Amino acid sequence: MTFPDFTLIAPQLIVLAAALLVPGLYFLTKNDKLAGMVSLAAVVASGLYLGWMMLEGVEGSFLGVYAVDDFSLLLTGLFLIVALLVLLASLKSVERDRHHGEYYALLLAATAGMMFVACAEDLIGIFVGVELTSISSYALVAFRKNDPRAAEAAVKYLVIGGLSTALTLYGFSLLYGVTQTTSLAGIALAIGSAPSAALYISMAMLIAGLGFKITTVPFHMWAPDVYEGATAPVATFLAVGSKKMGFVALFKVFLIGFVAAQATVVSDMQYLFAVLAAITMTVGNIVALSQTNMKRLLAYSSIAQAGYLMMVLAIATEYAVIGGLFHMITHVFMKGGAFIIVAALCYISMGEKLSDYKGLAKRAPILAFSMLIFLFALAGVPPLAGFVSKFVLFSSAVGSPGAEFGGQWIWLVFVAVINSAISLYYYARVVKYMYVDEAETEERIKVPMSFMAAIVLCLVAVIAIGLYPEPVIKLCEAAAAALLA
Amino acid sequence: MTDYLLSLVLFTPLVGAVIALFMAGDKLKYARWVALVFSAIPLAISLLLVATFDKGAPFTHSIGWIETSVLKIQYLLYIDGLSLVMVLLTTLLVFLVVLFSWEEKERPNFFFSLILGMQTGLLGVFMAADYFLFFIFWEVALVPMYFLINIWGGPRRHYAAIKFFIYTHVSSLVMLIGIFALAFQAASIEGWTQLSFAFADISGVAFAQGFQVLVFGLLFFGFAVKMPVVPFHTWLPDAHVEAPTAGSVLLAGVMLKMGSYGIIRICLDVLPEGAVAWQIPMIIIALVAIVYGALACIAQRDLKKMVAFSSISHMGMVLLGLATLSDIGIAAGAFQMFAHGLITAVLFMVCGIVGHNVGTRQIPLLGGLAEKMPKYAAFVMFGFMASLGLPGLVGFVAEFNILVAFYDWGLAEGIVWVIIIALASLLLTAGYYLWAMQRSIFGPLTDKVDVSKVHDVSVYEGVSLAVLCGLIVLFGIWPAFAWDFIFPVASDLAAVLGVI
Amino acid sequence: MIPLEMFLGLSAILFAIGAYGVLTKKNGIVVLMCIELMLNAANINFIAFAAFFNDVAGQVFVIMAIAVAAAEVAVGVAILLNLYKTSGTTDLEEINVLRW
Amino acid sequence: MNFVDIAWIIPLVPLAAFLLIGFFGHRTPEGGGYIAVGAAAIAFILSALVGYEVLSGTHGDFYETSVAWLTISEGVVLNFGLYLDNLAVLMMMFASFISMLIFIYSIGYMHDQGDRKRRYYTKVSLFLTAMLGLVMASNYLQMFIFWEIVGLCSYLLIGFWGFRHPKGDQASAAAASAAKKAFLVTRMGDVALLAGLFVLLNAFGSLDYSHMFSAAAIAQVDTSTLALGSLLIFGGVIGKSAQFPLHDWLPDAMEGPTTVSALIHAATMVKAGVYLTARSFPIFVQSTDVMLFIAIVGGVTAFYAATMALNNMNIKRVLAYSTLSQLGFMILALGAGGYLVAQGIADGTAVTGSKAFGYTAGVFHMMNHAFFKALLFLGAGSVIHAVGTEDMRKMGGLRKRMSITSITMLIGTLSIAGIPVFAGFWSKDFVLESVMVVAEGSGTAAAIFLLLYILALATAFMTAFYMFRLWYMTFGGEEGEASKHCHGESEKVMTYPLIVLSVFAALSGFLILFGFNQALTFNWAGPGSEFVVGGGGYEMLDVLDKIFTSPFAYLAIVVALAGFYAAYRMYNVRDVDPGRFNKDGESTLYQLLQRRYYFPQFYDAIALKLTYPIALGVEEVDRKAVDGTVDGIANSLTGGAQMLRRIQTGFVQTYAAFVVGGLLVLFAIIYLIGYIGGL
Repeated sequence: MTFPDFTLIAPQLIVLAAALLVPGLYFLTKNDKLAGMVSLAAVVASGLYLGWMMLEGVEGSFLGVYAVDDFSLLLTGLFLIVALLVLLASLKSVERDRHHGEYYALLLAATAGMMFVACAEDLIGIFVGVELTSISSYALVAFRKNDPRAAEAAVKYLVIGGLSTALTLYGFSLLYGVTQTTSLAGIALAIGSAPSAALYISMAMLIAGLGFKITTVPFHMWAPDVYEGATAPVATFLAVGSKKMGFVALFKVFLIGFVAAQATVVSDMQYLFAVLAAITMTVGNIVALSQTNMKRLLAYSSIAQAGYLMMVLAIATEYAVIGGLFHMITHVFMKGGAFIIVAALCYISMGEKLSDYKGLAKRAPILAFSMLIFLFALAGVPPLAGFVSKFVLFSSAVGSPGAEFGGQWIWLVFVAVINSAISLYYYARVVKYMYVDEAETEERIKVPMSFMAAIVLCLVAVIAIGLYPEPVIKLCEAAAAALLA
Repeated sequence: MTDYLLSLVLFTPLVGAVIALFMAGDKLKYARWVALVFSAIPLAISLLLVATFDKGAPFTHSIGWIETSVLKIQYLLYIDGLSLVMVLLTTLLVFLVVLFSWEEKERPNFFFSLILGMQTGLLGVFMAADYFLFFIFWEVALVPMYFLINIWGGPRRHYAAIKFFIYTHVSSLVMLIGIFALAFQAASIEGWTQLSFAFADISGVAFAQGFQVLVFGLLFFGFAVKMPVVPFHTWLPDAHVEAPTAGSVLLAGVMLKMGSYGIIRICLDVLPEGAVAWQIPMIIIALVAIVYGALACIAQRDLKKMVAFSSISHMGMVLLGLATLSDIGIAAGAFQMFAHGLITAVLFMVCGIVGHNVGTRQIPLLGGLAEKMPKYAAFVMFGFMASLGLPGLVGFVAEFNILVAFYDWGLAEGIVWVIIIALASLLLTAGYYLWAMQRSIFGPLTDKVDVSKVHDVSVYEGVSLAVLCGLIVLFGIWPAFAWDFIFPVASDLAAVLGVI
Repeated sequence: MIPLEMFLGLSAILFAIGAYGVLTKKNGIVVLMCIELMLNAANINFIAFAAFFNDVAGQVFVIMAIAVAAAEVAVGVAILLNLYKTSGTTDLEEINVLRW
Repeated sequence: MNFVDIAWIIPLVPLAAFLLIGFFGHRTPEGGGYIAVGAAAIAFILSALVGYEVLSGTHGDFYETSVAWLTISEGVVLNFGLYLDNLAVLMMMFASFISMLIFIYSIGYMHDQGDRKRRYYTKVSLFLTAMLGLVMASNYLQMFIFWEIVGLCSYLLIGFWGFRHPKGDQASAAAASAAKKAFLVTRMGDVALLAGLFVLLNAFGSLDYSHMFSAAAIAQVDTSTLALGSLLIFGGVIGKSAQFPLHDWLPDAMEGPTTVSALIHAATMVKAGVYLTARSFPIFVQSTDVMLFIAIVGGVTAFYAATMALNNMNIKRVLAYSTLSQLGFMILALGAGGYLVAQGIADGTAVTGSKAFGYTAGVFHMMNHAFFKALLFLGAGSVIHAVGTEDMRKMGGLRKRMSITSITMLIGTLSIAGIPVFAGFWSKDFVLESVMVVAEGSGTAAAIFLLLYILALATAFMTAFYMFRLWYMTFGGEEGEASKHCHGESEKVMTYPLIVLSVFAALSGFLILFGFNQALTFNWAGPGSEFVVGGGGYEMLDVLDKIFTSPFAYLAIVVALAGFYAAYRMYNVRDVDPGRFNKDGESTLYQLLQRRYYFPQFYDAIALKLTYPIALGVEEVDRKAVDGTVDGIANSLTGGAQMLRRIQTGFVQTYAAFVVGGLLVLFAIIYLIGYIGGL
């Protein structure tokens, strides 16, 4: 047998290595700064290597389990960015806690899991990656040991997560039973032949199981509680990281598996996803209207965003996938930025109620402005990143270039549009708190550098992508092509 | 060279907005100077453009922007006669508004920066020649207004602001769907692998009649809310009543025009068959809006709310002109947009002054103000007279031509009597304005509010009002100056619409 | 030779029992066990299929799954322990601070 | 060079005065009064020069010059220019002349109005500008523009005392209301006129007089359209010249300063309607029905208005009603004359010279009326100025205290009453004559005209009666309470204009004897034959012969004298008590007249009982229904949010239940799909 080419999964390996290294380092040095810095270095190094791979246009398959192509490269990179943001946000957040080594180790392990999912081309790869992330993040949620809220959140996350894992696994097993293979390509071939009841059941279970990760209604209910209970950086990670991973897994299973195979199954599933998407975005947005806690608000908003992204699975054209990937990328920066601001304000114990944000514009102009940008971007106000990605994503429901206007999904775009109008309402409410209302105190707020770094990173990304989206869209096109190849 | 002038005119205000924003702390007092300078530059440039405009060759400025395998979005600016007039109106009004708000005390840096930012959005809408760009500016113009109302507004400002924001946002999104439809259909008909959003590309496509009717509906809704026409108007009175004067002036003076501009620029141009199919509904809506708005005005007690409803009535006039689909009608509609922009600015300024100086705008509480505030009374009377279409002032030319076009249409359709409805509205208009004047500035001096120490129009207010009044007279006695810019555009459209 | 349906039936029953337990049992530990039950149901499927297909992938999957399950239990128990430390209970019906 | 070439300057002179006074008036003596007078004088001199040139026929029928103002579509050009014919220059001359006199008079009358003076002179200068522009305009649109500006000036001047009224709040409220009423009521007519413009523009493709009055152009348009356009345009006349039923604003207009009443609501502006009728003759005469309608409106107004003057106690109101009535005369004459022409066109027979000079009569009466009505109002003004009241019951016996005023007013009274040799006699006789000429014909139309003649005769009687009543109540008899503290005759600046005007009021009628009728002819080359109405060049002797041989002339004189005699007995000798006829003011007729036939209530009802409730209804609908829907949607969403969030109980097993439940639902759906898919 030939020796597998480990360079293909070097980025993941770097991160994993760091994950194993950091606790040891910390145990030896007891230097929390060092732990953070090493993890940061690892992520950056991995990122650099990834960048090199992108430039080189490396492609290949690792034991037929992990494939390296434009899609996996893009997503791996995205997850690394998430890790970077979360790490930056964490550096200060955790300084008052103990066990930094474990914290960073878990974070890195979770990241590695996501990265593996990004390039998995086999059910086993997907499963392992997803679980690696899940289990690490259970622990991350529970990290603040003495906080009962954190404990409660962790338990909820654990129970629902475990249940979903079971569903997923069972779904996989049936899928395996139907198609006699665990490789996605093989599945694609096999499904083409004959749809069976077992196949449908397995798909339902996969939707339920992975729907938990991407917070599809009705599998979303853990999310607000967990986001609220967990520390803000962890919430960030869950919202922009593991959720995206769920989408990647779904894309792989359903798009590779099914779109490739033009079976009747496909259109059936598409209807299912369309309905779920509509319900998800509507519920998410409407409930968000009534939220008073910033984290919960963002949680519901990202449930709604999940709804938008699920349109991709319903429409399932290459153009839609482009839009979906693009929106995933922009969403990382918008939602990530917003969450990190929340984290920063929690860190300086400003509280996370909406009312705590009164007069923020006077007390912390830059923070307020960034929040404004992120929220409006989420609402899809031009010329910000969120607008452009929504523009592509929503328009995919109307058709794809060259295709006839309209089609069966035209109604989805109306639902989506109405929803994003509703969403503007609660985003604008936050903005009003920050810019219109007066604060009790006028005294200025000072936020640590690491937070500012993360926030500014997101801010720049959101504005830059909004003004010049061309390169990102091109990346997405390549990725989509690779995914549906 | 001139093509870069377009971008200059477009983005100078934005630069000014950023600079003004940083005029915080002890530099607060310089904010207004920044605003003045950065609103004067666009005004100067647009005047230059007017001077150098050649009706045969519109100004254009195009740069490739987003070019991927699925999308083709360009940075296209385009100024023909119609756009030019609207651009001039915008730059002028913003400049005057800055002057008018010279004494603004609360967070002036933010205030002026918002106004300048909005100017970029407004100008962009009138200059964009790419749907993507068009929509961006369309939305950008929205945001500053939300803040203007929400921060500097009246007691119910939060409600009004969010209502304005959401309502108009919904409409723009529906419009966006229409734009999607256009782009995709064009791509499929022409067999493009890219979605192109350039006006030029799309207006060349021959869409199927049914499709045109459908999409015209989507786009028309988007624009109708903005204009606004009954029954999609209710955001307007609230927004106006609560908005600060500067906001109201720009809202009514320019922002409403975005809607009618869109109808001319997009609906009529790209979807001629749809326009023909929608003609009767549009005319009905327009007539309803005209009369409905006028009647609502009569019932108002708040001077500013009355003016707001009068805007609805007058924008109905615009729609009436456009709906005739004749060259005179379209040109007159566009001219009415310009005229209403100037006039309504005066009206909202005087409303703002009375609210600010006397402390109330409730007509029943006012009375005999001409005694205490003669200059103010003169401006009020001038504005009202201009708005009720007094010949010799700009409003008359517009209404006269709109009604001429409408009469011709009615005659051709054999239902000439409908013009009676429009004419009746002229009476109603005169009615509510005169009645309001009788109760607010004439008659015995009010004793319901303390007017012992009210002061008359201040210098800055006076100057900006005087300039506007001068222009209203100028364009009233020399309408050809604006008309000849607009008419070629209108006649080109009518030529296409005529053959259907 | 036992037909495939038997295995599938068994796994389905196990799975149902597990799900039922998750929904009804008050004690967190028991709920965790029920989840394990469900996972194992899936494993039975894999093994059965693998055996019938003479394909190794299924068995590999099972090994992975068992490892995962172990890890999950480890973390889970720790979390429940922590819950017990902080709020003095492992009863899932007594924790609803985070809601609405 | 010809004077007409600089005619365009004429309206600009008072315009300059308007701006000058408007901005610097308060720095000049008399608040810019002298500037106004100077401007008016210059305007008059230029008008006279131009007038001489045009009347002497240097430029043929008319002189026209115009520039393109607005090209509203290919081939449809709206022009801006001058159209000077006999009618125009006549109007120009007496408008500027009378304005000049009244401005002079104002310097005295408004002297103690302080800072109000500037506003006053600003507005009257603007008015003169607009009036001149109106008559000099070369097309209907331009005419309409100035027509409306004239209306604006009228609004401003009626409302002159709309605030800070010397007589207190009540009066200022009344003035403000009167101004609004004047503008609105006339605007009704103006809207009709506007519609007329649309009709004509659509029919002719142009609004230039020179184009529209050419027989060729008229031939292109079908008569029904012409009739419609004519009637709509005449609607404007009804509004502006205060004809029935849009007459009611004029009496209220007396809230303005007396000089304004003299200038606008007697001498000039209200003549604009008559002018427009005469101006539009070529179009109007294309249909007999239109002309009949016009004549009826005129006749009715003349009679109807005169009745209200009979028992009114307010000196200015009486004059106002008499103005209405006299305007009715003019319209009646024009209608009668036009009717014959129309008939002629209808059956292609020529209508020449002496037969139908209704046109001449109307225009001639318009001119004379301008003089004596201005005189009467200024006289009244001088009296009011002196005694400080408008109630004639408080006056009386002023003959001795105010000799000049009383004499000049007497002349005016004689003139309007139509006592021979005074100006009013001639023109009024012509009016009656022109109506009689038609009545002599046959058919229902003739019958109607006979009726109109009788009405006119009755009006003549009433005119004489109420005018002498006015004079006697004011100057005759013993002194009233107000007369007591009358500080003698007004100063010269006020009396001189009176004297000048009285000369004209007395003598302007004789102009007709010296071929002036040439100036008052209506020349129009019709399709069938050549019409020269009214003119035809008969000389002094013809006229005298015509008048003093016709029995109707004597009838008119007798009637006038009868009216005088009645007034003499009741209000001078006072041996006949008016109370006998009206149950001392209790009779329903008396009340009816006092209440102006309930027209004011009628208007108020339209405004307050009809329009306003509808408006309130609309407002209600707007708030409750239209806006309610919008808010309703928003509230239902937020309400739904409050409900939905409650599902989030916080119990993890609820969540788990939702997961499993969701899964089962998916199963169900998939089962259905499979079922449908036939699995």
